[in-house]
Amino acid sequence: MIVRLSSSIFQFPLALAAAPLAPVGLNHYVLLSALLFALGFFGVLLRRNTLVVYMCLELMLNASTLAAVAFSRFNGTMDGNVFVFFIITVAAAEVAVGLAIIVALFRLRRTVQLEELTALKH
Amino acid sequence: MLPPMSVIQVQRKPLTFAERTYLPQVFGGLMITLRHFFGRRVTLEYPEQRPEISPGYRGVPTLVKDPNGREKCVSCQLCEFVCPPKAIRIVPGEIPADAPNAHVEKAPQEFEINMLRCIYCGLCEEVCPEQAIFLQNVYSLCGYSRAELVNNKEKLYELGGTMPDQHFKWDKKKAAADHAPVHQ
Amino acid sequence: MNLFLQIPPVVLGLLKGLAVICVIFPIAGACSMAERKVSAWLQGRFGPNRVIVPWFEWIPFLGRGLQRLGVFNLLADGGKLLFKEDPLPGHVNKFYFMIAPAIAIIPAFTTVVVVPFGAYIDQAGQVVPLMLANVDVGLLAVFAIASLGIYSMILAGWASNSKYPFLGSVRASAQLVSYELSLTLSVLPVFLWVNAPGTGASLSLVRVVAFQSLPGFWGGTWFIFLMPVSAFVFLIALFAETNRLPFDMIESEADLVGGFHTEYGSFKWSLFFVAEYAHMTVGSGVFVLLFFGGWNPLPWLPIGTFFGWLGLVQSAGQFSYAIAITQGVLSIAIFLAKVLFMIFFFMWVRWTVPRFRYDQVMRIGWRRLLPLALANVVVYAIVIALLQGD
Amino acid sequence: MAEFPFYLFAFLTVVAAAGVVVNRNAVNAAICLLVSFVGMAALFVLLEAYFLAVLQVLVYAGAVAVLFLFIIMLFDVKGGDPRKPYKKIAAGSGLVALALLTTGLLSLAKHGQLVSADPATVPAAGANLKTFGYQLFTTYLLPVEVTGFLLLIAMLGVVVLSKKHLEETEARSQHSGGKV
Repeated sequence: MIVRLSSSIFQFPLALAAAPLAPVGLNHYVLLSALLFALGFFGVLLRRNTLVVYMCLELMLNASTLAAVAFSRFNGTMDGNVFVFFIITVAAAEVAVGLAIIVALFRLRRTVQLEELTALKH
Repeated sequence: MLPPMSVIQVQRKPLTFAERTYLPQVFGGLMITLRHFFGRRVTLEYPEQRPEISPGYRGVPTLVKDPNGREKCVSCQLCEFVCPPKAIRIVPGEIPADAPNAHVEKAPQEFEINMLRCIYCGLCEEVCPEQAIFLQNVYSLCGYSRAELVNNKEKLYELGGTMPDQHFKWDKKKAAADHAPVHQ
Repeated sequence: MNLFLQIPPVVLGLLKGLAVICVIFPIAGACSMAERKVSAWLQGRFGPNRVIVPWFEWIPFLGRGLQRLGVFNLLADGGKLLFKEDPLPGHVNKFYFMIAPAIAIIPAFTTVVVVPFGAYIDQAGQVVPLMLANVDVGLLAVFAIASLGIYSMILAGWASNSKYPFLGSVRASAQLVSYELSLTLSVLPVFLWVNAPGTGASLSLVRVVAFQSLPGFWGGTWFIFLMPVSAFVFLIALFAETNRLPFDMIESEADLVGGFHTEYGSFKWSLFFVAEYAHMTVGSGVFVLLFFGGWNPLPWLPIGTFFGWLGLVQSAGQFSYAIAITQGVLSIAIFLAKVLFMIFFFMWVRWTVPRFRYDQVMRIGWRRLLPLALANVVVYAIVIALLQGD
Repeated sequence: MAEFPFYLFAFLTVVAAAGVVVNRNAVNAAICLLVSFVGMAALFVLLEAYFLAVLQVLVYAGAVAVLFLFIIMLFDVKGGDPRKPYKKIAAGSGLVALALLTTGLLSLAKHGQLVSADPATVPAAGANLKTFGYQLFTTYLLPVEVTGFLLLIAMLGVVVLSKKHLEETEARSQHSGGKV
């Protein structure tokens, strides 16, 4: 899977980040966070397996926490950290409920493929 | 008509709270194992210590000799016929003419018990009219090849040794043969 | 000694880590032997007592003694497992099958980093804990890293591509996640007690031990006397988390052949066991630190007083490394003795109590232990608020 | 010294995240997700948010990823997506993501660096466990309560969702021709 990364989408920001080995500041963390968020977003649009889509959602959530922690660290405030605490808690609840829904769906339909779950379409 | 059986309905006592937590039982069990921890070891340390073999033990079947050191087997082949797994093979033979007990009986030329087949049932011992084959107390038998586990005559006598009985069958037969008129 | 202090901190950290691994790994390995000896003794048997390295026979008393203890069996076992043919079944997912044992080992040894294992008294008269990293989040880090160990079982079971390992790994994941709740909740009262208002806050295990080494009746009390329910819940959850016998659902050989390691053999298989024993060692260590007073020799007998009795006290002006090292070694010895007793206790229970059924395991976890842990937290929160509140 | 670990873990996290997106096999994707979570925890450590790092490992890596793996294994979707793994709008979504990225990068480039103080001068607020607890139970007391309530609701919801209803069982037995 690492080999497939040679597509330009992934190379560009990495090259940008790695080039100078500059002192790491807020910029780097925010950029990384944006990159992860974009990856997650990309995955949500791209994949057809409900579970993988859900994983990509988690990835997006996680990316946002990184930004919050970074802002909190570089501004010397507590709020971002506390916020991440809540995000993690909510994410745990959300994963539990979401996976329960997926399991229920799978029991009913015997599939987790998105385009087969089109009952509302017809 | 059978009289109606008197049935006693046994009421199982409901478990108490302590019992439902399992804890008293678990602690009791722990105490029992701890007693064994400090108690006497019951394991026999095998190669040095050997188990006591009881008299009726059915170990490896062996051939025995009489008190004078003669073979008792007369190769009647009853054991060969009775052996359920057909582990015994006997080739009957003459006793050499120059032997002191020649012309009285036969003796096995070959006597093989295949220990890979033997099931230690003891029927050979039961059936032997001469009391020549015994299941004795040899219980550990091992070898590196299949051929090694087929006991031949020498091996069987070596395992069996002599059986100090008081029949002196050969002596009597010899005496009878000496006193009787010669037939041929 | 000065040379020792001049080593750069990174190298020093690596050396310390290596030293700790060098202790934990043999303990974990020796546990597999001890398990067999203890099981034998508990059942009135001798256990393995035959293997001997040739020249050791000539040592008059010790050689035979070690042979009877089965010490050399350990070496023979290790050699056997190392040089045996390493089977790789054709139907497995090779990558995950290979890395699963490694994943088992890594978290098991990483947890040691935040566990203190001894202490000495420095120039200022302060008790300095011996540990690799004294972090604020101490115990949480242990829980977090230990919870990663579950992946080895899940991956091993899944990669084996065979139904018994798979069932074992599914059971493992459900069981470990269930008991983690009780495990974490059960230690909360301890930290509520330790982090009294106005004293700073830390989840470090050092702080817990420091609290159990205070002078006076309440200070010197070990937490097992103060919070027996917490200790009980923690112990049960520890049994479940380390997959020890009343809860070893994932390998229950009666119904699952060998559970998640059914398809494994030789060295990879033995790695799972080293990991299990390492988990057990660290778990016992944490239990000792939390509830059995860490490196304090007896309840109400802090190690400082103990050193005083032995004359191992540093006078105010001069600081002797020899005394400090003796103190450190002594405290480590006390701590290790307690840990070994805990490991013995694990084995003792294993060879006494039969395995639960899986539904019983789940029922105990969710319907007995979790409510008990929650009630325990609530009660202690109220009690501590009443005692320590202003 | 802080640069090398940052680039290492950033690279690890991004590669793992990309692995989640492109992997056909759902189990591989879940493992990549796990690696990404752990990498993120390492980044939290670099940001001196130790408590959050541990929480990240404990909750995300220790529970969330396990749940994902558990469900994937239960569904036995080991072949991944049976047909084409990616949707037709993959190209479109790729463009969107790329546009998002480019916009962000451009805005960063245009407005220069985000104003960030030297980390050495700013206190690492997240490192102090006491402040954390203090904040949670004073300023953020209401959110804590609400989150607790949310967790309770979520737990109840999961219990209700996981219960096998009678109608559902019937529907399934019809769906699979009587075989369950």
